[in-house]
Amino acid sequence: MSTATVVSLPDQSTARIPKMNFLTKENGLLSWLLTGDHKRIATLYLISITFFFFIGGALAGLIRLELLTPQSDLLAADTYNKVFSMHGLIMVFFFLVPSVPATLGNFLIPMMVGAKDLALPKINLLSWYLYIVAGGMMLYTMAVGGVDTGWTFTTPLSTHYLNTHVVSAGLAVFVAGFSSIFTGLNFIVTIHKMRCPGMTWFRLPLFVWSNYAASILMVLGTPVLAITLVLVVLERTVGIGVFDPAKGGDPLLFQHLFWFYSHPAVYIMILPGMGVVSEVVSTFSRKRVFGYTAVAFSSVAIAVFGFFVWAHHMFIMGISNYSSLVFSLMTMLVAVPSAIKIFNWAFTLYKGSITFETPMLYSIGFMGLFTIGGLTGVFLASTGTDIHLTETYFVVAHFHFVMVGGMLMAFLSGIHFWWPKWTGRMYPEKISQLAALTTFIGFNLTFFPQFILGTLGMPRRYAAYPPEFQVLNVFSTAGATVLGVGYLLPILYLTWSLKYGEIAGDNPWQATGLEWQTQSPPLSENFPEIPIMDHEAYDYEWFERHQQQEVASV
Amino acid sequence: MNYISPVLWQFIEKWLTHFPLFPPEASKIAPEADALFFFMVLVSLVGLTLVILLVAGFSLLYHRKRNPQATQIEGSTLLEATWTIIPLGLFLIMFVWGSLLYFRIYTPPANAMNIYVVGKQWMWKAEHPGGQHEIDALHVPTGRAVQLTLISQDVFHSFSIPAFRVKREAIPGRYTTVWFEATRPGTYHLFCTQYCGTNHSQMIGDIVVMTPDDFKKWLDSSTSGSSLAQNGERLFASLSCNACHNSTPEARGPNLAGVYGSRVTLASGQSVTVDEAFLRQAILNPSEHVTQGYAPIMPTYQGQISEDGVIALVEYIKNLNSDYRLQQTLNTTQLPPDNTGKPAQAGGSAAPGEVKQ
Amino acid sequence: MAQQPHSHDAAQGEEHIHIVSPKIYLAILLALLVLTATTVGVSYIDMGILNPVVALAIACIKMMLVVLFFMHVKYSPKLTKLTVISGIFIFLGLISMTLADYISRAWGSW
Amino acid sequence: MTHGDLAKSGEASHMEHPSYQRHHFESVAQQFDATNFAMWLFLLTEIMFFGGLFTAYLIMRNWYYPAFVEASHQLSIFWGTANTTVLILSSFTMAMGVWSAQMRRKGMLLLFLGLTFFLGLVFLGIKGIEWHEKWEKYHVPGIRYSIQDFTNPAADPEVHSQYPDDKPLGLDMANKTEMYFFLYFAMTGMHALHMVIGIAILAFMIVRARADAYTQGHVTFVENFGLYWHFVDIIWIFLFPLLYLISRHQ
Repeated sequence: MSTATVVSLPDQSTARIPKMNFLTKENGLLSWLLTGDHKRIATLYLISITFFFFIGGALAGLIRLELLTPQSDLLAADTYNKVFSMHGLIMVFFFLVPSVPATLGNFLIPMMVGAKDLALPKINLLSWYLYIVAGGMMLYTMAVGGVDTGWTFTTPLSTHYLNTHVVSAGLAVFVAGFSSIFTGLNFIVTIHKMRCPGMTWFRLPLFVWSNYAASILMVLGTPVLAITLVLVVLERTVGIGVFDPAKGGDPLLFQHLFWFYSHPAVYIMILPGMGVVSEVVSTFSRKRVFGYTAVAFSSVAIAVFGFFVWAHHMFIMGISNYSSLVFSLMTMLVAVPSAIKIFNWAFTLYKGSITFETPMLYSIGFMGLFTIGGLTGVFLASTGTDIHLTETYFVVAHFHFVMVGGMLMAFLSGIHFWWPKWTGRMYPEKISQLAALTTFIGFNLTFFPQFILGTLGMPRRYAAYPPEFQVLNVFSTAGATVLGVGYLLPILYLTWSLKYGEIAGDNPWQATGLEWQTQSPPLSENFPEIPIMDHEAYDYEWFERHQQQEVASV
Repeated sequence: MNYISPVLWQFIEKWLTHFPLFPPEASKIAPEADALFFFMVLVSLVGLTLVILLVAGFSLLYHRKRNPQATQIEGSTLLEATWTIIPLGLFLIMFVWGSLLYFRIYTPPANAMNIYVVGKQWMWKAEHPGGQHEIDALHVPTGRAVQLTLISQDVFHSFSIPAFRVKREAIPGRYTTVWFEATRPGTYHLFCTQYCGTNHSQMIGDIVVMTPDDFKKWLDSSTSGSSLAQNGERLFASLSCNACHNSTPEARGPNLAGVYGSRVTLASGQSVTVDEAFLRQAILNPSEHVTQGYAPIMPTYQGQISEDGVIALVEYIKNLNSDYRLQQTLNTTQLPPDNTGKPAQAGGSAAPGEVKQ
Repeated sequence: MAQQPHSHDAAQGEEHIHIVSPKIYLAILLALLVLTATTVGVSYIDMGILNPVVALAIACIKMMLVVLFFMHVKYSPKLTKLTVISGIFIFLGLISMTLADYISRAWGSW
Repeated sequence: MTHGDLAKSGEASHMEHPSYQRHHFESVAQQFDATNFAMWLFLLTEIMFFGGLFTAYLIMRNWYYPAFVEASHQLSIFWGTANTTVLILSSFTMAMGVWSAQMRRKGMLLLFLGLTFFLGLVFLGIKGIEWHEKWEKYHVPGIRYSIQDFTNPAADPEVHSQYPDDKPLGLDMANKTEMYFFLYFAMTGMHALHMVIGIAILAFMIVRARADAYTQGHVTFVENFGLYWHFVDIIWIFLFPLLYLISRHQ
């Protein structure tokens, strides 16, 4: 190890993974399937969302391959429509929404607040089973022929003009929604009621704050999506006409109700990622997060404002101009807390002592890509420019910068950061840095050309497009292959590291969070005894004193 | 580069010379929209550069090798206030500027030439007032404000002309409008940008911008014999609308002459301005739009007239400026030869404030 | 107990369990029944636009009674009260901002 | 107070923890607090779940006011009032059930849970009568629907005698009455579904209460179920005026 690194691994020749830990406590499939342990459920979630990520990713690959040429030659138009619809549905509801909360959040929140488990372990397990049932329904939908509504289920298209499997897809999303409601509910209760002695609100790690904000959105937003999908399903099955203009219903009402959830949903996806970045940036600059309170409250501000911006998806759909005005203004306001976060992270680096391990690389990538994603969001929030840019590849590029460039980068950052805690072993550093770099380059090559395509006016969801757009699409597809490699690498070397990785020890990053003060992998009950929080969050001076004491006592 | 891959080289060269990186500006609004767009690009670039500089600069300056010991800093209210207020200010500028642009794009001027556009899976049908109709194409003159009145027959569609920087969704059951004034003759893309089913990507067409002279020639050469209003007139007669709307004193329906643009009081006591949307609703859902003083006896025409038919009727009623025209309809089953656009001067005879039930 | 209850909220846990006396329940029941009778009675009087307003106002009062007494919110910690209020707030946000769009569409289309 | 007692009695029988305290909680009070709070959060999601339906109802009622007025005249205020009374009574018995559990009175707990169960069934029965009437009169949208009663109100003498002011609706408006019944069935159906779930849980609770599960163990489950039951009551408190009452006059 060079001096310019924070990693402090125990002596590998004598190091052992603790015999008693949550992975080894019980054996057998049933002990996993009936577990109440939040860490085991997180592991189950990690495996399931990875599975769905690669299905969604394969579909994305198909989309990019089809768009290599202007004609719809590889896939017929209807197949292409199914492919992008399934890609959207799987990525949004089965990867992005549960990604950080249900895996990292599940694994870490009880430890971070110093509790033995989430408040409602059975509900937590139920949440995973609901996810699996929903995933099964989605796979069934795909197996019997798929659905081609797009992930937005736009009525009256989805209710009266398609004969694909809208009902099973809608019900799958409905069930998945309840899975995420239960996760969010569990987090809120745990954060309120299960904090250890001394753990005040302003000593909570920022990861907990951002997950708390996301949970509020899950609990209050998701049921509206649920009832909307119920109405869509009823409209298809028994002909309820609330969204059907022929019966006097209003398709715009569907848009209102759908986006009431689905816009907050993007904050559900990005907020936990922001929490990961706060943890990582602080740890690898050995410095308290700059303006802790501002970062904490900006998460809550995003959650609260995030509820009142939904109609910016409908600026050109014929909502009243006055409404456009209000929603545009609210959207501008919700952009500010994100800007605050970016600058606070940047200034966390100021006068730090920075090292660049893989999680840090991903997090820095996040900051750059999220800045672009956020700023291009302002283009779409301003009603005048939205008219030209909406429903084009500009939108596609914008949300992929936020979701893939932001959220996925943060997710990978978090996975690498807490991998030693989770498994007790380190991932291989060099190759993972290469993977981070590959992802970053591949991502930009894939999605940056789409901004230009969007400005040129190329509409989204097109199986065929005018030939003058081909060059940029070729760039994008080329980038996608690089990106694909960037995502395959981690799954390979992380699997490898399960057996061959170096033993990590309790706290390889010298981090201050409570989760790092226990063994890796942790005990089933997380801590030998309930910890007492006697220092602020990210208190590196406390940490150094604490370590010296330990050395002295040995 | 040439050594490495001649194919790649050719590819890039071809791209740089043949493929656009920015759409043409072919309407009056386009430069205005682009001004805001470039302002935003500029702000974004400055913001992004700032973030990159900060992150890269700090990364270099405070690398572990140079700065082994971090200095703990709590935060700085002043700095944080700065990066709250400056972005907020910039965003508010974009909000105001964007809203002004939005209102301009969605507020057609009074003298605009109106073209109806019907979207259906998967084609666009444009209907000019002169009766010319075209599929997946739209011919417009330069130098004249053109208003599009859009409606969809089935699902949501979206009428997008990137070169004009305008776009509007065509919604089932309701008229929406957008306008533009083309400036440069040429052929531009027309896209449907709202996903509308299997052949969504085939719902494209050409916007042909012509000089006013060429446009006039085109209009003359593509006329179908009767104007939109005349089609409406024929429909009006064949649906026996004139049985009630006949402007006689004992008529069971209100007089329609000159009603367009006037204000009428409904049976519910509400006062509304008669526009295309109102006329359409009054034909399809009459009992919600009964004029005060009339019995709600008009049957609904929902499901009996296509959107094209409704458009023809609306256009007919719009052009119905005096009783004279209405009487003509009553008296002749044969269409009067070319009397469209012949504005009757004595349009005042129709009492404003009344429309059909 | 092996440990003291830890967080601040939990520390109050035992204090804020409050058993409401059946007398109060009975009083609330009577009030609810009277209000039901009132709302039905009032609906027979034609008050124009006020009819829905009065009906919903009575419904709100009934809701408050149920929430405060049957559901013990009056005796519950601040957190529960806050939860109820935030639920009502978001619910009203959904309804009011959606309705605002529908109502303002009639104001003209610029 | 009870929970204090509970904790004490628990300690007496079980030196470390009462048997019903889950291992990851530090105290019974914390467990109660957490589950109670979780129940409240769940009720928040329920509010928003019904929120979508209420929004749709308000918008459609504004749009198609005459249709909604005349369609609502098809509902029986008598049955509606009866059902409201039944549900309020059941809320009261439920509250008393919680009280009995808190006071450790098994007999009363069983009595009140049983009464609540019974009243819940009565509510569903009355709802069934009303729905059946809709079926008979061809007012089940999408499946068995006719607008005849609205294009010609006089053909329905029973309702017409009550509301002599009802005028025949135009065909287009009469068609919109179906929208009212869509929402009527969606809202009351969703409410009834919650009742059915509640009644099932009540049955489960009665069985457990017979085995002293609450009078010896902890009452959290009863209290939380009480919250759910009262919430379902509140939904009805709003559905009743919205669907039955506010449209009596034009």
